[in-house]
Amino acid sequence: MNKIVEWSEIGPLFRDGMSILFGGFMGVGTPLGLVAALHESKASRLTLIGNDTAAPTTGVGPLVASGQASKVIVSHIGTNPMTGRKMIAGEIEVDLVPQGTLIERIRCGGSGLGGVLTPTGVGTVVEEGKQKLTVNGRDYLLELPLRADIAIIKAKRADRAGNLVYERAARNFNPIIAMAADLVIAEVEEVVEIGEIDPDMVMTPAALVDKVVLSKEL
Amino acid sequence: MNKIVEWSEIGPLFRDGMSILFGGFMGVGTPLGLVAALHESKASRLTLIGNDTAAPTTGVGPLVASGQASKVIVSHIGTNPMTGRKMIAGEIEVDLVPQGTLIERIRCGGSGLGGVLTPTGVGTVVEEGKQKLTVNGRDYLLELPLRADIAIIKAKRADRAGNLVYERAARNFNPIIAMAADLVIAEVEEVVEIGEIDPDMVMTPAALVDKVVLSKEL
Amino acid sequence: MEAKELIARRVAQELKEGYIVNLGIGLPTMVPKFLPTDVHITLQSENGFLGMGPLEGEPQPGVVNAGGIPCGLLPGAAIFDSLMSFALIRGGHVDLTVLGGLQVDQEGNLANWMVPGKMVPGMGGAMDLVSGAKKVVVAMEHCTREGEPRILKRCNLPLTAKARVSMIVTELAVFTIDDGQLVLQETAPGISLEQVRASTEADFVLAEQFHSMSVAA
Amino acid sequence: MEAKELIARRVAQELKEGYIVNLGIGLPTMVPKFLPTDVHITLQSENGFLGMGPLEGEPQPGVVNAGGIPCGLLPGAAIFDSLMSFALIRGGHVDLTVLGGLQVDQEGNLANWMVPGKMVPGMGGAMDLVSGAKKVVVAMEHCTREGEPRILKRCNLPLTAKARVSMIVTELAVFTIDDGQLVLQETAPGISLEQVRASTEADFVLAEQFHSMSVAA
Repeated sequence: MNKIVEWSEIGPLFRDGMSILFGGFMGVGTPLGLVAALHESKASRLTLIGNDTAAPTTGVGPLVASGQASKVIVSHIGTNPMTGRKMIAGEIEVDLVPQGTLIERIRCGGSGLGGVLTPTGVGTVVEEGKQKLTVNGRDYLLELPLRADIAIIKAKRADRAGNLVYERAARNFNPIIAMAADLVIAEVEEVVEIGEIDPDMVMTPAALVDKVVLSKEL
Repeated sequence: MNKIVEWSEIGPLFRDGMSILFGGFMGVGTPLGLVAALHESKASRLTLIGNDTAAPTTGVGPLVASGQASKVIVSHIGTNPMTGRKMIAGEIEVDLVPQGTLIERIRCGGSGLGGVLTPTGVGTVVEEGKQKLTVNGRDYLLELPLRADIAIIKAKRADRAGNLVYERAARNFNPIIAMAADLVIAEVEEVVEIGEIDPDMVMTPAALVDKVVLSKEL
Repeated sequence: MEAKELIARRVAQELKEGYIVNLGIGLPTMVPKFLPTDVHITLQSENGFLGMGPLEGEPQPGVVNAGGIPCGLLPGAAIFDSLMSFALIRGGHVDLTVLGGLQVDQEGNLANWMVPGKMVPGMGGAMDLVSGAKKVVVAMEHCTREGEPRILKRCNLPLTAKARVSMIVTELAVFTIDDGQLVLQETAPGISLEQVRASTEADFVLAEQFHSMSVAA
Repeated sequence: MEAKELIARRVAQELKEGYIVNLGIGLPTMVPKFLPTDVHITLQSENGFLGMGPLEGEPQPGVVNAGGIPCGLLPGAAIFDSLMSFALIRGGHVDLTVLGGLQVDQEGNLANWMVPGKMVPGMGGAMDLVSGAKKVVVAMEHCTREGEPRILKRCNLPLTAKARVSMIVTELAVFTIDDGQLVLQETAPGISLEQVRASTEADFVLAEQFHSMSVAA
């Protein structure tokens, strides 16, 4: 099975109102070609789920700037003043989630788990509206699963089957979001033949990846 | 920091009444040298936590046969008739846990999580004595963390700092148990210098590993 | 045709192009042999990999199936730890699992992991597989060696999972469980509806498209 | 000595051989510079690796710190995903974290992630770090730019975590929080107990071994 597709097949996958899980941390490990394709698709009322909104022109920043994102579920918006301004103006909904909780919630969504108990956020505003449980004398918050319609991933290398390898700290959220979306699209710098990636070195198994697209030179 | 130690340093680490997390699946990925060292140490009243009790002479089987294990927390004992016989004779306590739940509980123990909600076991004897929660209309069992005093790990390769690389399906429980014990000992087939393992290829970071010992030719 | 082969051949028809499949031990492992050549599936092994194939040549270190027996890795295989293995299984990333059964009942409950006082091997990964796979196919002989029905109104052995079985394939018949109702889809070649009724304790209805099982010899 | 350098030098004394350390942005990143040469620590970066070092030569693809700024990887470094990164943090595998603070109170509560109506950057990884690291050191200037105390009876800004701060290091003093009580351990060179009292709202007691901060020039 060959999962490599052309860029022309990507745009039509995006529709208004979709939720999108994105990889990356301050834009590093974010698939910029796929972000550009989302931008060009003009899909609106998007919910973006990932670590941060980077800066106005990096990471998913352009989708905040364009107004296509009506909601973001992230751990941090401080490096993108546009997100803050739009939030104050009521133009974007911002759901702030501690980073470790965010990645656990995404993992739950992709792993068939109904939730996870974390000590993070106990005694803070994060606990508002959440069930609190005490286990062995310590308080924990019950944090619930997160999934999305589409996950957009950046990897260094893919084989034609869709096995992925990441490079350095560009790995971050990518392998986890690959588990938690109905459609998983990976943008890669390099495509190799099936069998060229040692099975021990695969970081995201092909079974999780639906489509692979080769990065344009940017 | 050099974490490579001699076999003579291993035996004295084991004491009566300890809990031991072990890697391996049907003995594949179980550190047989460390099992032998446990056997020679004559440490008794051990609680062994891992996937299965393998067969009488493989995996942790020898510790069941010797009577050193007074309790096992595993997903499967069917391939080791000794475990079943001792269980029926009241000589060993057997706590059977679904495999996916077992690995999640160990992960919780090593990740600061207070528990996890799994659908596995709902409507079966596994739910006895457990809290059941309903999330989005589906029932889940709250499964609690597991930790141990010592984790014994088998890896293919270590650098002197303790970064580990596993080989093929011998990986299984090993990277997860490395997170959930107060003392982590890895038995490896090969030791390389610090810097020889590409950082992207490290499967268990040195920060989790306390001692590394080189497998004897068996 | 021998019962086991018949069952395996019929189960093979449920495997579609691109499926991720986990096969239990015993009879289920015979299934891939009967796949049409134009259907490509990926076998997941719960000890931690995707892309299991038959052993070719010498056993390779660490390349073993969930029974600890040497096997092969196909090109494009991927290895991972037990955490990922069960995240895949429980998270619905396995399209279909085929397992043996001791009993199945008309509500889709399955019992296949213990017989109190007799056999307590442990559930291994079976409970997770049955809870998590998108489609659960039970492949088993229709009756016990003593001739007692295995397809019951209500399982009396401890359950593996509740209401998760999608299909039952035996040497006599194929049933599905749809909306909590047991539906007879097919009878095996030469088997009458009456023979199935006589060997089945459960209540069932006939499928609209009820027909005879079609398996190549 | 400038306030920030004094603070960084004093915090450096808390880092012991073999420690796994996570440093917040700003002042905390100055700390490693002041480590004695016989103390080796490993820096964890929450975007997914252990073994962060200074940038040497050209930036390498993907080798960036949690602020997205190119950095170095030391020999023996290990890369992982965000799940592992926060499992390490929350699971107590980070021996010590150094963070800046807006306010700390005498119960060990920390507020450092938002000022309602003014600054809502998000908590990023701070809540997990403060909840999970074995030792939490807050490194901050003793008072706000307006001269208001930051060490309070009770934080009035939204908390980052409850009762998790182990130590506070400022340009005036070092406090510990022991059994829910704020304890003054040291005053900075040339700083009197009265000066500390005047700049601190919180109630505190003197340590038995109360002494003057010792930092090399």
